[in-house]
Amino acid sequence: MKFAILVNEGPYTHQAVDTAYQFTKAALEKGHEIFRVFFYHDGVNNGTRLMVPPQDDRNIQKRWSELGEKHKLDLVVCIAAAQRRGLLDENEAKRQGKDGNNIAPGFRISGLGQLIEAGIQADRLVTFGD
Amino acid sequence: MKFAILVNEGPYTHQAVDTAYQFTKAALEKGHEIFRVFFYHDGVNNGTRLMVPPQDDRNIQKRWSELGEKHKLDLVVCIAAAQRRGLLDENEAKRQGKDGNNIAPGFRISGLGQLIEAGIQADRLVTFGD
Amino acid sequence: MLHTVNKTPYERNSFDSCLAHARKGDAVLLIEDGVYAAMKGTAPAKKLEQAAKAVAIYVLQPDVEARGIAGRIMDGVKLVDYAGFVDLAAEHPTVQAWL
Amino acid sequence: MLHTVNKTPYERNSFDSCLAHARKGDAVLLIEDGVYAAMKGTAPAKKLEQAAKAVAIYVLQPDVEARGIAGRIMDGVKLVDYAGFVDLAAEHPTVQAWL
Amino acid sequence: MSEEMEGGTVKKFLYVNRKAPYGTIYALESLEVVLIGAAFEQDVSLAFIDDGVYELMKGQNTKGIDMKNFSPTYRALEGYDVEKLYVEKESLDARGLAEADLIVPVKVISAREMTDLMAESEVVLSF
Amino acid sequence: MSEEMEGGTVKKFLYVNRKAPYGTIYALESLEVVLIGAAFEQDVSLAFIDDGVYELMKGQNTKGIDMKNFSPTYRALEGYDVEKLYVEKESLDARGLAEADLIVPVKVISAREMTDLMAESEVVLSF
Repeated sequence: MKFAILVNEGPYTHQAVDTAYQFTKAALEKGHEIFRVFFYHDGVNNGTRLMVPPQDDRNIQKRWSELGEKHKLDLVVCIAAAQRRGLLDENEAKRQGKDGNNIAPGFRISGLGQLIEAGIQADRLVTFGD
Repeated sequence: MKFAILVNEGPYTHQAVDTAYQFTKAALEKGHEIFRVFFYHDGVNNGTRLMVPPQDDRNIQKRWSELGEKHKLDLVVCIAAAQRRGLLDENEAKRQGKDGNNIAPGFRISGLGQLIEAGIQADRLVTFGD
Repeated sequence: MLHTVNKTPYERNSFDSCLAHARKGDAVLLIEDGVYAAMKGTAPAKKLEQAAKAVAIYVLQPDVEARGIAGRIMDGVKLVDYAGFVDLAAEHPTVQAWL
Repeated sequence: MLHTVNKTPYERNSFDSCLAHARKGDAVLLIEDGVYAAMKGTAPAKKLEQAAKAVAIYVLQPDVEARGIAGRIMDGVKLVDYAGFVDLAAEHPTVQAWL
Repeated sequence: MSEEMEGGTVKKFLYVNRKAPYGTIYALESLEVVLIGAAFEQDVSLAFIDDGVYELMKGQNTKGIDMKNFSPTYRALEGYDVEKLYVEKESLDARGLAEADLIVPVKVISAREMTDLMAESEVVLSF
Repeated sequence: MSEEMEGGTVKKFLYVNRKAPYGTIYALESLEVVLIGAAFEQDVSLAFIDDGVYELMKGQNTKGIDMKNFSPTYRALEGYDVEKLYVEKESLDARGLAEADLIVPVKVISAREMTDLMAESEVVLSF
């Protein structure tokens, strides 16, 4: 079955992110397809490569990036939500005249249409938020 | 009177940040002193210079930076909360082996002791959160 | 003590918990989504009416106006702006945010 | 439909709102802080007992264990792990998160 | 699902609004999804329950909080062919509100009808 | 306040815990403030009300959610001279909990006593 995942909250602050990750991992292990993971609202902050959690804690960004690489996941960060909150890739940084970017490997920035498309294409959309 | 301000939430997502700003501004206009504004939890994300809000919207980071410059405010971002969430200054980025930083002008990163000190030194600590 | 509440009494329990812990002479200031609690003719307004016998109730006017409920605030509740919020915080020895 | 609730019934109204909108044949899965609602002998558990006549109630076991309430879950509620959560989502045509 | 079918798929989308405006950004960012989603020509409904009914209040004036008043956008939805707005009666009643307080024409329905609307939807978006 | 007085100021700090652990990070990050704050030799009390009482539950096992179990840290507070932990009886009762369910010795007090404790505090930290 084809799942789409919507992540609405930021890393560490809300368990929503952890549950979304565990759900995604479990779905893959059961042989399901993950059509896309879409990061919206504060969820965009999952995609910053600048996070440095304590050494005895999980690294939420790395965990997504690694799961993404292993399973060729489409990890999409909403561009409008990301701009507001300061999550940029190289292109966006250039376009906005910013002197740096912070997106992590395996994430890409795109529009809200990607969320609607995920809702249409996937058999199930599962939302994790506050 | 000496006020200390505690901001617990991130920009745009929660109005807490806006109310904290309006309170701080009003206190300064009334001639009060702001001992410190301390950014904790997702509040650390107020201090990223990478945010690009829509043109018809307020720029929350700029607003803090400008108020800070005008009134010589001590805008302190909690280091532990910031590391988890990916808010770094140049020193921290170097120390952690990260290839970039995102802190905005006028903000500084420091420890939780700065919050306790604010509680001791200020006449009032006012908290804004979710 | 000045108490602040910033969520609706329908969504969260912070409004009820605040009222349960406010003492004679305290002030309660409703801000952000908390202001809906002071709307005339609602169940939370009845609770506020009860509380107002011992506690002073305020609402933040900019938040009231933003939400389209100006003119529908119950009697006995005082409207303040951000400067008034600062005054309240200065007048009371401590401020407790009900988060 | 599969409904998920992730907040305690004391803090928020999402639990009550979910139960008010669950239909015969639906499933409700309590996750994260939502699992406390299924603790034996509490008021929310009574509501769940009532709802369980028409709706299947599940709790996420890893969240139950994290919160130290394993062994205190009311009868009639099924424990599932993340794989079980995936199965529930697959079995029901839609999933609604009560945020 | 075949590629051919996917091209023309029309699903029943339901946006569930349960949160007051301004205190958090969810109501605004939900509306942004609705606007973008309108281009996809799906069967779209909006549900307003619990504090979500506050989003539709007439007379919002956000000057004092320095935020954008997005309530007029609900009136613009019709131009995007988003015309099915459902408001739960029980939620209005509990908050001392009536249909006349709302900025747009809506269909006021009971909690039971709202339950059916949810059950008939194929994609539920809640923020 | 004179410089001299500032140096030796001892204030009554109250940390108010109203949120369940793990679902959000507030309980954990509040505890981090308490630990750092202990070095400042202030008069510190911790209040657990509403869902905050869940933070102290015995038998927490976070292996399945891959998060750190920070409940043992409440037991370590004594070593930091943080010894005044107050739990509200009404909050325990409403959740079907008793003092025996908690991981540390606490003082169980009524809502009225909690109100007095809050009123007597000089700095209230709530997250």
